[in-house]
Amino acid sequence: MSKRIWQHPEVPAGETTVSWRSAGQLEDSPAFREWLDREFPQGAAEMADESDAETSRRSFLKLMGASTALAGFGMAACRRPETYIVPYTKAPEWVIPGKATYYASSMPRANGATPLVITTFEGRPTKLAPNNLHPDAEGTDAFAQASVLDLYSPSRSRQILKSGKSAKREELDAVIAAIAADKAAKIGFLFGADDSPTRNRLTKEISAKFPAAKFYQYEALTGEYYSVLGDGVKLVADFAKADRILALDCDFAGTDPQGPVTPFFARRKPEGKVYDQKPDASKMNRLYAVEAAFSLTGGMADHRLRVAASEVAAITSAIAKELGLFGISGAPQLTDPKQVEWVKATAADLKSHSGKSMVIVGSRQPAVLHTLAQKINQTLDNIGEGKPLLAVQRENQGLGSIATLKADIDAGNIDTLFLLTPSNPVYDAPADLDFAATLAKVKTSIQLGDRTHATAHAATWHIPAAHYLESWSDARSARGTYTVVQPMILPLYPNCVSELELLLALLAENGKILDGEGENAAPSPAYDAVRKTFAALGGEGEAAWKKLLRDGFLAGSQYPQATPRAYEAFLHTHPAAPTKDSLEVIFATDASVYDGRWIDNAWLQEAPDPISKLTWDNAALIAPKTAKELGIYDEIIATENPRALGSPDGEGENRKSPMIQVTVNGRTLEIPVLVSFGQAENTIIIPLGYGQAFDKDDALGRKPANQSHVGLVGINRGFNAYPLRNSRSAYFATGATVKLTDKRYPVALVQEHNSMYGRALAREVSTIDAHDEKGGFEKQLANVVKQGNDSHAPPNISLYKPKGSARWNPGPDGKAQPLINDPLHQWAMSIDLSACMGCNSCLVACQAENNIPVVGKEQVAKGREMHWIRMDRYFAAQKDNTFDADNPALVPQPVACVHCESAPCETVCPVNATVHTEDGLNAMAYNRCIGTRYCANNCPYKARRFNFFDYNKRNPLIKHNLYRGPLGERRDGDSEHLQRNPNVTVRMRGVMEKCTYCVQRLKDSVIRQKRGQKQEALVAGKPSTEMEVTEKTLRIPVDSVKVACQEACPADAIVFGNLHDGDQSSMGRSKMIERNYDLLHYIGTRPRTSYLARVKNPNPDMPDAKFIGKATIHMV
Amino acid sequence: MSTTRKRVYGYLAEFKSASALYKAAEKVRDAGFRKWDCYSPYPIHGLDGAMGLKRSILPWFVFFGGMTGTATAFALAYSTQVVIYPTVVQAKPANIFTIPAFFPVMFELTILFSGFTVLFGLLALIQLPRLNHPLFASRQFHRATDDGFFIAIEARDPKFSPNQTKELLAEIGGANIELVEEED
Amino acid sequence: MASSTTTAHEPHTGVKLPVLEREKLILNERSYHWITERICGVVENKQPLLWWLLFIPSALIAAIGVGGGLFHLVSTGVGVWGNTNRVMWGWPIVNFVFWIGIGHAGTLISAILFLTRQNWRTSINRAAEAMTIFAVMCAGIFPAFHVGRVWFAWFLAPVPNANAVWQNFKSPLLWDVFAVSTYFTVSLIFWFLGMVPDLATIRDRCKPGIRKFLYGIFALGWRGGNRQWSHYEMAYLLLAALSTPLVLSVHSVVSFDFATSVVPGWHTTIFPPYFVAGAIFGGFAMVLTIMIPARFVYGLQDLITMKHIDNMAKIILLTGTIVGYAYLMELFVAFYSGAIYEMDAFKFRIAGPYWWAYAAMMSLNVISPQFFWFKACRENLWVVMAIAMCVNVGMWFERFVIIVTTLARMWLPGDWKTFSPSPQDQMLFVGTIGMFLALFMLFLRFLPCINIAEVKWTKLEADPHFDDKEHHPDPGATTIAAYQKELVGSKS
Amino acid sequence: MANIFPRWSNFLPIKIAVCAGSAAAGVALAFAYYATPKALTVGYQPSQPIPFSHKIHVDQLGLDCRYCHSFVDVSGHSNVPTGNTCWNCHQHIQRESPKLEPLHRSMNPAFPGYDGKPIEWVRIHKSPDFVYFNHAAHVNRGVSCQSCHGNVHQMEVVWQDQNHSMGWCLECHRAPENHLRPLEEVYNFGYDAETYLSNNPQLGVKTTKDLGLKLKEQFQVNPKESCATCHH
Repeated sequence: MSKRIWQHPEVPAGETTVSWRSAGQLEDSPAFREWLDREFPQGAAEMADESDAETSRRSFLKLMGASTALAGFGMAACRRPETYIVPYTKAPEWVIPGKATYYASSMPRANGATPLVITTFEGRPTKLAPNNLHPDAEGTDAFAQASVLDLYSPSRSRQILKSGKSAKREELDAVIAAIAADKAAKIGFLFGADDSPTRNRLTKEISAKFPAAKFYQYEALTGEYYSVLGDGVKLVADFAKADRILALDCDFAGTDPQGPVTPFFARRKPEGKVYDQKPDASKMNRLYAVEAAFSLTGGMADHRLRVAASEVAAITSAIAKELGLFGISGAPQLTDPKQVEWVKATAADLKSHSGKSMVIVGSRQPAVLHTLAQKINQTLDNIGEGKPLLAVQRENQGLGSIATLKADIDAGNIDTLFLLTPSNPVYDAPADLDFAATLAKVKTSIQLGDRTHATAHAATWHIPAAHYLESWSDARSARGTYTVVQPMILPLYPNCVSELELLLALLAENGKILDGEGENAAPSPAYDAVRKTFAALGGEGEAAWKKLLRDGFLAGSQYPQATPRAYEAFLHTHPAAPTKDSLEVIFATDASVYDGRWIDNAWLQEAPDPISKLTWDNAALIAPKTAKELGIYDEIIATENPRALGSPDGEGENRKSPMIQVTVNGRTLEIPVLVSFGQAENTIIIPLGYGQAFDKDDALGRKPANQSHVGLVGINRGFNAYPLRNSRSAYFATGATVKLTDKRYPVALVQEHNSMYGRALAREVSTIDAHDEKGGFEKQLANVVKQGNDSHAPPNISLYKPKGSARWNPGPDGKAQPLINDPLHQWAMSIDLSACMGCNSCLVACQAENNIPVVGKEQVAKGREMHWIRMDRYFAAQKDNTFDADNPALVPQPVACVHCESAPCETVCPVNATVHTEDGLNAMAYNRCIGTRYCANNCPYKARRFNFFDYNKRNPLIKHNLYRGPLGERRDGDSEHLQRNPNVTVRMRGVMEKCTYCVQRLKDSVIRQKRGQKQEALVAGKPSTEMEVTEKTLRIPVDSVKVACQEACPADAIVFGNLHDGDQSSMGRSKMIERNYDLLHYIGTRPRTSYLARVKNPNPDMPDAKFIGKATIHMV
Repeated sequence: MSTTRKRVYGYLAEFKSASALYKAAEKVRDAGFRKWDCYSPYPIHGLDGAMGLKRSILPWFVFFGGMTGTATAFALAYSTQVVIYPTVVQAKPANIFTIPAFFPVMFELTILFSGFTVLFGLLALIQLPRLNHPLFASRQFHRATDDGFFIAIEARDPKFSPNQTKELLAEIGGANIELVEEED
Repeated sequence: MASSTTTAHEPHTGVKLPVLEREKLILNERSYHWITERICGVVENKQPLLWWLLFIPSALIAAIGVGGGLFHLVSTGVGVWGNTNRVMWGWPIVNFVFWIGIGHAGTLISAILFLTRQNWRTSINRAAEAMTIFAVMCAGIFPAFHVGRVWFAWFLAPVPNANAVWQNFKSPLLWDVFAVSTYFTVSLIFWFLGMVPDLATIRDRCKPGIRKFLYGIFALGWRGGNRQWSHYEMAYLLLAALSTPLVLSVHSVVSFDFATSVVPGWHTTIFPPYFVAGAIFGGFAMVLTIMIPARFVYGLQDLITMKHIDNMAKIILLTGTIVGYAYLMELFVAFYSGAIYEMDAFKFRIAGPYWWAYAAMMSLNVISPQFFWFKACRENLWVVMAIAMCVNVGMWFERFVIIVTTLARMWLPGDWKTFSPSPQDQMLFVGTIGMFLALFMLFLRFLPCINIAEVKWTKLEADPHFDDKEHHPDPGATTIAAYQKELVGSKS
Repeated sequence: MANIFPRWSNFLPIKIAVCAGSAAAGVALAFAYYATPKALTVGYQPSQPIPFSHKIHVDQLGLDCRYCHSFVDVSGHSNVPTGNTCWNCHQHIQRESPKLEPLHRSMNPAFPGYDGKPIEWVRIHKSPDFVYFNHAAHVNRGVSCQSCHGNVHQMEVVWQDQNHSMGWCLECHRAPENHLRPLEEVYNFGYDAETYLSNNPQLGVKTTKDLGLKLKEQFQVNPKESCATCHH
């Protein structure tokens, strides 16, 4: 063996030759350096202290992980540069380099915390998953999935601001100390709507210390809901118990949660949640939805009535009358005979299922609807223990609203205001409150937030907030289970303070804010505060506390039941029904930015709106017929740009929407407009939360404003509709007029075509017999596989047998073996369209798990988005629908790589970069790919994504940056890169990528299984040569591995598993039921991902029943 | 004639036309010469017969060259796709039944190898490139690529004799008969 | 041109039978030396102003379009082009197929016409072969650089490597690599071998100096001896015999890129013949496009006669009709398949967002050549030129229709999105046109653009007693300008 | 007209061809030898901040691999020992050795130059970022450390012993029997298959090759060759 000594002279004793170097430092990113400087000495010091394992385990800077990750963004490997392995000085408990560590925590939210399991790699939280042990587990929605990116967001607030200018910590400390010392201070606190037991406890302490303190609660889009039925009383839905659901403008599956939603979807599957029963329509629930524009919930509905938001009251009133109650006085009688018929049948169905039905109202609808719905539910005996609805008492009580806050400020009752709400009142409070002016009246306003938004600038002080993954806290989930919020990592930036830490500072003797890690590695004071709160609930002692930290929640700690305030009279000033001259504007909650708080979250911005498929912006939505009546339809549809020969119909980058001028409440807004199918006539939907800041690159040349409020993601995004809105019209406003302007605005739509074009892609059946040739439920089920082209396509016969060579590559028996021959695992997936509502949860989860880059609006518009899951959404209109021909069915269909056993992509790759694995995966070897893109052409599902640019190295959000090549701005060591999953290669430009079935998870589970059985054998004391190893022991346990999309799905619509498990696994059973079909079966690709046809469960007595569940059934 | 001693290459005689050349060639052939050649600006049909040349052996070279190409392609494809590292590609067999997929490459390599054989075989047979040749020193030979028709009989030929050969050339219609010498 | 009836001796019976006299391929009884002078004159004389006017802009466009375009592409990423995740192959592959199609006429004219003893080929084959070489060079740029990581393009070469991985011999793209590189190599050999005697001619006409030195090297010391001609002719025959199936295979293999896929509108067995016919069609059009002006500028009317142009026009008519048949057959098969995906694919071609491309393809490729049924059209050079240009453009649109339209509307409507070329796309395409023209100009400048030896041979074949005639009309010393004048005069 | 090329030029083409051919062959051979992982990586032996001797610790003192590389059978990564692993012993043993100064600097607060920063070991075995080699998957299935890292127990200064190229990986994945050991022997650098067989006659195996095959059968070792095994 020849040994060569390279590079290094012998190290003289007593002298080290190497200085501190890591990839991060090489790249010399300021963010990384700052983090390093701050974290490292502290971390080291803390590591020296063994006494507090609890706090120490989260603070380790995983040098190894971080530096490997930073070094790992290119795939090029030349002659080795010298690299270093930097181990810990003291090994932290539980951390195994290279293995993920999981913690139970939760994300505090207005409608109840989302329980989470958080994956951390060497101290970096990278991925969130639902905590399924939690009683209120309901998957994770896109917001929760994307929240981890906020932690690493480059635009995250990291400096203390005084009147919008950077200020020193000492100054702030002095201010806080002064407030803390002044017990007579007139302090106001504006909280968010989340329910935190520790915060509520501290609130009481603050009240005690500062008798003049006042407390308020504000979130822009929560409505009046929490005050109507009593202070802090709310109705929580238990969908498992509801056979019939009437959702009155209530998007409970999307942005307006009413309780854990997973059980709702379990009952959308006729074979039961895990496909273990015979299909039985009677076990399914039935959803009636009344809404203006399609929401995710409306898309799921069996019967959907489209009415303007203002008319929901009339419908509700009519339902109440049908049930023998008084309606709303002032509400007009229904005149449309179809609506009357619809209401009648609905009411009858609800009545016949009394005790098992529920009527839920959108939380932003006026109070009177909530009171009436509560009355209806009481009449139907739907409220109570063991009933579909339960009235509970939240702990957030005695909080004023923003209107009372304004009154108090105006009255001079507040000198100091702490703005702790996640909303942005200066931007999003109703326009008539003029909150900016109100805020200016307060002597000292201190805003805590993770973005430097309008309120942060308007307040005297802005304190950067610690992310919920960085701080100790607690929260209540939807039904009130006590749920812990634990930090995964120390705050990335100095001066980041959590809400509890700020409150504790006020309570402290010296008024000093102790943030993050305290002095001498003492834990944050919030830790003690949370422990104290918990001790009162779950008992003292380490054991209970450890259990809480392990499980993430305290079992049996639900909200107490409450008696909602009863109403007998229902008064309402009902506005006139909208007409084309007096339109209704609905200020919608946006699926990407919510109320505007996620404007700087690139994942959410790039995730298409589930209904409109618009990314990166908002746009006004209008029904086609209304558009025609207003004379703007042709403008919207005919987006032709005759100069661009390449794309004559204005698709892709050429799509420019016409802009309309909406005038309502005396204000106007210019906004691009899109056609929205199934929307109520004479309404305009405008999603809120956009238009927060502009710079010189704005497509419309709007005046640069508020540039410091957002980062690169949020700048120039969309149009701000908040100024149109006032307190009386917080949800919808009537009397709007619309004028077409001659401006056009480029919009980036992910999906341009809304119809299936007669192809039975996302299949649908109905549980009832509409007395046509399609027959009853059984017949329809049996014919699922024969819909569309598959009805007459001959069977696929292959000339070749998929076998290997007997001579060169024989199997164990010496004969030619099948090509896909792993006897242990054969992975497969099925996607249940009956449960899938088309939210973007899987899409964002996949992005988080698989290091999928964001590409920016221009690239999306061209059609270069990188999401491995494409959430197709089809509208299927029934031509003969006599009930409402303009109310099409909405069927979502997530499409990712379906891992065809006979994959067309593989055969065309000239370099063998994509081949099949023995366990049935269509593998993609990035490092072998040269980027001919032939595979993507030949993929019938168009599931492959190409890295047209170095999206990871060149920030796509800087204008033209991608096109500057080597001259463009690099972003190595960008803080966002810390989110990367170390087990997934970060792709460079020029390579193809696609869904891998989360192969990193599969490999990990398989290896874990092999390891585990060795441990077993050794424990048994046998020599290894006598160890019993069989297929059974090597095979991973049934359903023990979950892929990222499946894990995140709130609807359990995705099941994944091992085909060898047969009917033991949900996936195996799902493949055996009749609803199972292969997408594009006609081509004979034999995909491993199959789809389960959507089942609609219409009420045969409804006037529209025979048009339901027929999205594809009539296709030839 | 120069005064330096030079080896004689042979006689070069010009002929009026292709047909004259043809007739002359037959006579030179019949006179039993071996080392001689006809030079013309373009190939003249039948001159091979008139000179007594055999059909070119090149096709045989090319046949074997082409077969080598076929075999190379097959060996390359079969060994890599079936023997060394079979991959699972669109459920296509990785055994003898994969061969149809190899045909295009086998065909192309057959042609490629044949093409190279033609090129190098030809160069070998006609012994080119040879940049220096005594004939190039002739004052009239440049017309052989324009409109001249020549016969050159080499001195190396056993039948060559300085006088009789010259006479023969003159007799069969050769004009501008020139003694070509080798340089240096 | 009217053919006169003449008589020939029927050797056995002595009866005189009327036969049609073949139209002469070389007019005006030109002498060998005249031919030499005329063709070598193109290389030896000062280039006309037009040459410079064409060459300098072409070279600049090539440098900026190809040089600059590729630099930006490689340094930045394929994203500078218009390709998207839907239309993964856009302009680059359209241009590739377009150029490779053009590259077909050259070898085809040389090889197939040689094998079928079509002597009229001799006047045009050299230029057509050069066109092949340059078109294949232009074509090669696109697939080579459209890959995402061009620095790893060597993965396509079956060389042993430390990773122990190999290529996928089932991939049509790999077949393509072999086919196109073989085609280029064999065409180059064919072209070069064919040129050796002519290079010798130029060598022998040069004054000593660098020119003579260079021509001398490339002429390999050719002497024109019959012992060389004998092998040489065999070699040429063999190459022609090899090139004929090769030329058919190359475009067949290119068509396999599409035909072996599952994409509706691509997956049809008609593609190989249809592509080959299309390639010949487009190739001949390009030959005409180039040769008609060159013939005039360099005064080669006696060598490239109206007969040649007539023949080429007829081939264009034939292949254009085959292509038209293929277009219609595609539609029929799609309809007959009963599969909605197939039917829609063609529906979108005809009436979809790119209907104009389809309309252009149909009218330019199918309708415009039909004018060649009329002799008047075949004889009017303006019409011939116009139709040739139509076909050039039409064939580009054919590839655009096949590639872009199809990919923009595949199986799942959810991913449908059209494609727009980026300025870089357009720049590179224009750059390759510049490169092609610049190379062709250089070819005209430095290499014999007509096969001198073969033309002379053709002359002999056509008129065996030509040599024996005393008088040849033209000593070949007139300047081109004088000659042009003479021609104009003689015509009137 | 005269010859413009001298006579010697007639032999030039063949000379050029021969020279160019041999040069090309030479370059190809040199490239094949020197530009492969075998030549580029094997033998890489950088010096480390602390001249840690595996020979002393493993061979003489008999430490098990897993004392320091404690997660090799648990994690994909084989970890390098943390500072406190070293300090456990070296706060007592060889405490004053000047070679241990970096350790003191990292671990000993009483040391004058103490900064608490970890020791930076120079990485020797580096697989590219897109390769996911899993140590646990190998050592738990009978592949010894020795198979990939060589006789580390005899190295004063560790060098790379095997080339770790993909071809090299595949060799073993195609014929794992050549490297399989009973699980008890995985960390035993003194393992000798012959000796093992003579000590374990009950196995009924004669040759070492058969032992490998038996273990392959016994453990159901069935390594894969498809891409996703290592690249994801």
